[in-house]
Amino acid sequence: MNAPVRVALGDPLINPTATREALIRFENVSKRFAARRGQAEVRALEGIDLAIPKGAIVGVIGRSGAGKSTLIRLVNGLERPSGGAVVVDGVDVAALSEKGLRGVRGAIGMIFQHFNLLSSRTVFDNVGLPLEIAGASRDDIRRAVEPLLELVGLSEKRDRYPAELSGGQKQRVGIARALATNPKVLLCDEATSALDPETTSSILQLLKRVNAELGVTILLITHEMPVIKEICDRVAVLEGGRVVEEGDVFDVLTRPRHPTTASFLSSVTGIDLPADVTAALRPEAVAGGQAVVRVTFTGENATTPVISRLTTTLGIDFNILAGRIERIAGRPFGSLVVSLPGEEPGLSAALAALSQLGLGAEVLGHVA
Amino acid sequence: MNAPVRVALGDPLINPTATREALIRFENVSKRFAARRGQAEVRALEGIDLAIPKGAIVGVIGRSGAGKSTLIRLVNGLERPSGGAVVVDGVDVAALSEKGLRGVRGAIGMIFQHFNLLSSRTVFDNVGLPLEIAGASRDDIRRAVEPLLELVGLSEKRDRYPAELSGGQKQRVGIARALATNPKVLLCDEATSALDPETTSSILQLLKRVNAELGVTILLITHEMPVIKEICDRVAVLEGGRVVEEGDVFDVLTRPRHPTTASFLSSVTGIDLPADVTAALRPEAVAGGQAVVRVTFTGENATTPVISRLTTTLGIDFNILAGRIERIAGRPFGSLVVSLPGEEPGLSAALAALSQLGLGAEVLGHVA
Amino acid sequence: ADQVVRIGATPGPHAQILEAVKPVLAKKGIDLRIQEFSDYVVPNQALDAGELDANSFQHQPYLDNQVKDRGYKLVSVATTVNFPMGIYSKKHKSFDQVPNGGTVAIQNDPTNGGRTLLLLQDKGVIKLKADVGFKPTVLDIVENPRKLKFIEIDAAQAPRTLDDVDAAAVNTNYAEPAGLSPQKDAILLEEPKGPYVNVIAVRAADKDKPWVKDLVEAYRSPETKAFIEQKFKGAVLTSW
Amino acid sequence: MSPEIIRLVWLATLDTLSMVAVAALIGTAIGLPLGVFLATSRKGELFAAPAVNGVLGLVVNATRSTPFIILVVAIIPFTRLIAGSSIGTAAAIVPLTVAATPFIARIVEGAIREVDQGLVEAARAMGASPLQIVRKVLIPEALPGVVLGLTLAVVSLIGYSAMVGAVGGGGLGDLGIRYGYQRFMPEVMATVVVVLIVLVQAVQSLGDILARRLNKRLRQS
Amino acid sequence: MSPEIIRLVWLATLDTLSMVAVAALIGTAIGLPLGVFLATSRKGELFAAPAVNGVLGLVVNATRSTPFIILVVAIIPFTRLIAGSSIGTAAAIVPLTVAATPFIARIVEGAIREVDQGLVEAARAMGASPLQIVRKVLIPEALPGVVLGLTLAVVSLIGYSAMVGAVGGGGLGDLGIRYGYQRFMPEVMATVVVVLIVLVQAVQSLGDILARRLNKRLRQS
Ligand SMILES: Nc1ncnc2c1ncn2[C@@H]1O[C@H](COP(=O)(O)OP(=O)(O)OP(=O)(O)O)[C@@H](O)[C@H]1O
Ligand SMILES: Nc1ncnc2c1ncn2[C@@H]1O[C@H](COP(=O)(O)OP(=O)(O)OP(=O)(O)O)[C@@H](O)[C@H]1O
Ligand SMILES: [Mg+2]
Ligand SMILES: [Mg+2]
Repeated sequence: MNAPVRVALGDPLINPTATREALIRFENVSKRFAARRGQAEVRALEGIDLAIPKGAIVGVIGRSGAGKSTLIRLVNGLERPSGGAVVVDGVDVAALSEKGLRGVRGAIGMIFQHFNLLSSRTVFDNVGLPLEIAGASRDDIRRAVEPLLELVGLSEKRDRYPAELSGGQKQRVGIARALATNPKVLLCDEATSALDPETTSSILQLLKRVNAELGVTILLITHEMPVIKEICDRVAVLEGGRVVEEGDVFDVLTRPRHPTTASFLSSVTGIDLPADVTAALRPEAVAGGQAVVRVTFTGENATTPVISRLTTTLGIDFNILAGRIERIAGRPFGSLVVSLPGEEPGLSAALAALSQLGLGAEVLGHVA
Repeated sequence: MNAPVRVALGDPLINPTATREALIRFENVSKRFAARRGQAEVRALEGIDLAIPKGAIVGVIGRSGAGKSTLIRLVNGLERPSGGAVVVDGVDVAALSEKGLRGVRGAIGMIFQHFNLLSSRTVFDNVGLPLEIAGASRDDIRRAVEPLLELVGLSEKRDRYPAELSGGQKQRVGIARALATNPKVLLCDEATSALDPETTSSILQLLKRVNAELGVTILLITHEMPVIKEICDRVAVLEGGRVVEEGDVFDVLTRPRHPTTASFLSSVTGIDLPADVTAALRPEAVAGGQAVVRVTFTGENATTPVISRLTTTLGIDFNILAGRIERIAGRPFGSLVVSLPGEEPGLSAALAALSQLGLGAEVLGHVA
Repeated sequence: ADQVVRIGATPGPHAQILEAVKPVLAKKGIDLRIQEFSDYVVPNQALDAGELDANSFQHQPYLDNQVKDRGYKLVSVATTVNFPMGIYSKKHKSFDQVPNGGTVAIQNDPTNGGRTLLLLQDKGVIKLKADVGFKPTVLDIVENPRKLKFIEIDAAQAPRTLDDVDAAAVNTNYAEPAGLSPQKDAILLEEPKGPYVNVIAVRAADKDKPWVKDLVEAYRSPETKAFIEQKFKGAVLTSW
Repeated sequence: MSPEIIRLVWLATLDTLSMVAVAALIGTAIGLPLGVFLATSRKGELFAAPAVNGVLGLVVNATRSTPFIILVVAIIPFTRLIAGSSIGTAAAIVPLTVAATPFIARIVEGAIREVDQGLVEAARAMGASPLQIVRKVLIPEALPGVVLGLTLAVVSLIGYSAMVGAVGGGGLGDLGIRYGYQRFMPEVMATVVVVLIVLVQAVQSLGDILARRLNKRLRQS
Repeated sequence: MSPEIIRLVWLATLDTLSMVAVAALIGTAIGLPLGVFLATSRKGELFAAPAVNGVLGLVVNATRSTPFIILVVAIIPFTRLIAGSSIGTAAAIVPLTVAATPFIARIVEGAIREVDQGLVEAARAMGASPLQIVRKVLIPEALPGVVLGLTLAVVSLIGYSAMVGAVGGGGLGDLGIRYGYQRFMPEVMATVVVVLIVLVQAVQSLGDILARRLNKRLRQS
């Protein structure tokens, strides 16, 4: 383990050959907001142990109020932990003075949940602010800001003030601003929450690119599962101030161990049954009726023509009611809710065949 | 057409037997923000014709900056149109004085994109504000606010100030506040954008309930297609200040006529191909390879066991690569990207069979 | 070039008279620069500090006291004019009619206020501590048989308070423009002699300079006297 | 220092306190609504009445531009009407109040202008009347700023109150000027100045603490 | 009115303008940083230096609590040092500036405190130094409030400048007091007051317009 010694956030960070050692490490971190007249203390974070590998894109998900924003704000010292250490590139930022933090912060870009744009500055000047702070020349600022505005689609709004922008436009200004200084670390607090799917997707491509090309490590809070799916390598799930699950995106998303994760996933994997089907479901088999079965693809076998094979092998008609199959971290994953003849022994045979193919199969009920 | 006469927004609105006449109607509405030193005029809305039926839940989608917030702000007169009429319950609000608007506004709840919570009031007092304004007694306020806080999961934060809340908690306060007076119309500007899927879903259930039980008409801006899918009856698509598409949710989502809609839908219908498949795609058939075909289910036939039937009929192995089938407004809809043997004449036969079954079928390319 | 003499004065007659002196002195090749101060302390301080060459706004007792208190090296070189202090009333024909417990406005600056108290002592209305000198304060009153209430106000404000008090002490320079005639309207009037003749003060070191003689001569010139008589119509008495 | 002087200082302190307190109270009672109105009555605003706004602005400016002593004289008839006399401590409160009111109004105006327009919009969307917006949104949200501004006004009033000696107002400032300054009793001047500093320090600290208490916008970690 | 009076009024106007302008400029040059420091140097804040903050606060309060005339006299040696003389218009600028500075400082302090803490956080997150935060965030964001506050200060200064007659400062207020008040020439008083009102009205309008121009937070529809 690195001793928490002050090390410049310099070139080593963008070394693409660097092994996946932790660039940011939370060590038993807790954060409490002090009690206030008549109001109890708030334990926003408790015993957080988390490592963000260098060059990775790590997502943090969790319910509203789980402590996500607080967690991310610890990284650049906007919030000081009540206990534990937050080690960034070998330095315990919690132990640094405000002055000491300045150097570290210069290499960390942050996108705020509430944008925090300066109302007195135009779009251009807002994006240029971190560069001004870093001491860049007027020309350098222009050279850096204009392509960024182009990228986030705000060239036209260059000289507008924040009060004249729509919500999503403000958010894009915040994104451009965070990227302006080519930071080594990017902290994104709901960076795309105000954006439409198309703009979101283009922003995510942008983040992917800065990650791939410049080796920027990204810590990303979101409540949109598609965002996690799309760009994260790893994901941590926060619940009531604790990390309840953490790991490779594919593993966590395909085999959630914690109910929160599972419930979040329902929105992405289509595990929820359509309401009209649910309403018709009966627990017992119905003579001449159909069984409703959820077939789960866990990546390995999604490339084999499962459904066709079952049909040919067992001669069973499958009807796809709902479901989704998609790529998560490059591997196909998903589930289908199908109906098939519900009478035995056909049903049992079908289920056996499915599990033999390595598929999950779960009878949800029966319909007439 | 109703003449724009001042009519109280009273009981008639909650009459569940009312026919679906338009409660809110935009008639050739335009909105321009005046030019400013060196900055051109902004044409935020142009020639908007749109009707919001009484008791409906209507969604508005569109890119960031398309004019959604401006549109919704016209309904309660926060923004005055530059041209045209905005008729709410028979009254042209654009023609009303600020004073005249007050009565109309009392019956319209609004959830703001940026929350607009009073920093000097606790959560409880923020939610109670519209009731105070309506002149409710202290007791009535408590009776109305407490269950609402319970519903949005903020009972614990009752006496906290907004500065002590997380982003999603603030948004939930805004939601509770908008519902506090049992409004007849609810305007939601990205009401769930800061919420996790679970909380979003519970808020949507809540909106659905007030709509079903109290007949509240809801005009809802969102960029999250699942939200539209989940609760809207109708949807309008804004693009560059114009309504480019409008209609029944199912129709618009399943047969988008405008590219913006189509591109938004890609996120919900999984029309996008996985990147690894795309990379391997070739335009020409590959000997011994597979064809990649997108099969589109448009609702009517999603209940027939299409894939199995094809397999049995043609003896072709289908491999599902990706895709999604789900219920939109109660009807199954979606598309699957499948691979099947790419050699002729088998491929043509399969395509013919698919279209005979009423399915869309489109060859995307070939893989080895 | 002409010699410049900087002289300080308080606004009102002192300054107005100096304006009449200015052309007379100009004929002697002296440019008189008048500096007005709406304050009684600063003119001496500025004179002592060399920022003025002379001042003309105070009477001898006040000067003596300032010299004693603050160690200024200032002397008077000539007496100038006298503004007899009067007590006026809009409610009473004579001071005897002022009821017991009545209110009397007096000036809140030590010179004028003290002077009024001394006037009242002279007229047997009150009795002051022995040895109070020229600037007694209301605190120095030892006997006040008529239980008069003294309200201290700005000297210039005095004529404006006549509606509110039983009697008010008004310097003649403020009485005249306010339409009060010392001779006709005053219910008590200071004897025109007394120590309260104003003086021209200069630094002790300068007292024999030729310009001092010129200044005094110009001040006491017939032109000046004519101006005073015509302008102040008896409210300002010359001492020469 | 003689007990007599101590008594004088004590009485003067009471005078100052009462004059300043009354003038501040009445000045706030009038200046607060006036300031709110000035802040909200321009074209297109809450109480849009540009003409009235212009006239009131002129009156406020006129009052503010008139030197205090001239103001004192100019309003003597009014003072007499209100206080029954134009001289004395009670009477001095009238010009002090007249001077304090437009000052407070301008300060309140500034604080109200800082309130986030989004909050006004939210209240408008709830159907709030302009008065409700003022009472429930503008004033509570501007309160920390208003309190700091009132602190500034009270401290200025303490300074102004030194000038009411002209009409026999009394008070610490007047005492300091008459005894300490004109009669050259440095120990009186020093005492007065110390008492004034203590007073001002107390007012300022109180204002600061209150403003901080009322400010709920700060994240307190 | 005699041409002489008109000339006097004209000269007095120039005196007032020059005194107020210089005092406001220097007062702002010192008061602005002082106010920023007062607003940001409490415990846990940007320039955290509670002790210095306390001392400076005390100095500011002391200056603000001393009656102007006593202040004028108390700083005469200092005035002489700076202006070469303790009397006259140039000299009067010194006490005016000394009185204006703490006033401006308090006003700036109030405006700075209103700046959204989220913006300060954003700048901190960019690695901005406290000075950069002041220059690039606090001052620009507080500018509309600061401008309104400075307007208030300038108008107050015009009022204060009437008191510098004590040291022969001259100017409109002094002219009004000397001629109008002490020499009972109401027409001079009236002229002076009219000129003062015009002046104040001009300053206030300018301040209002500037503050509105600088305020980019308003949705202008
Ligand atoms: N006050 C204003 N002055 C000038 N332009 C404005 C103003 N308000 C909004 N606009 C512009 O009008 C357009 C529509 O804005 P609007 O807020 O309605 O967008 P939106 O569809 O709600 O976007 P988002 O999804 O990002 O919130 C945008 O281009 C915006 O920049
Ligand atoms: N300054 C504060 N004082 C007291 N409690 C606070 C403060 N800031 C945050 N909290 C509380 O700490 C908890 C965590 O807040 P945080 O902002 O980290 O949540 P979050 O996970 O970002 O939620 P969201 O998704 O809604 O933004 C919440 O319960 C919140 O109410
Ligand atoms: Mg958050
Ligand atoms: Mg919007």
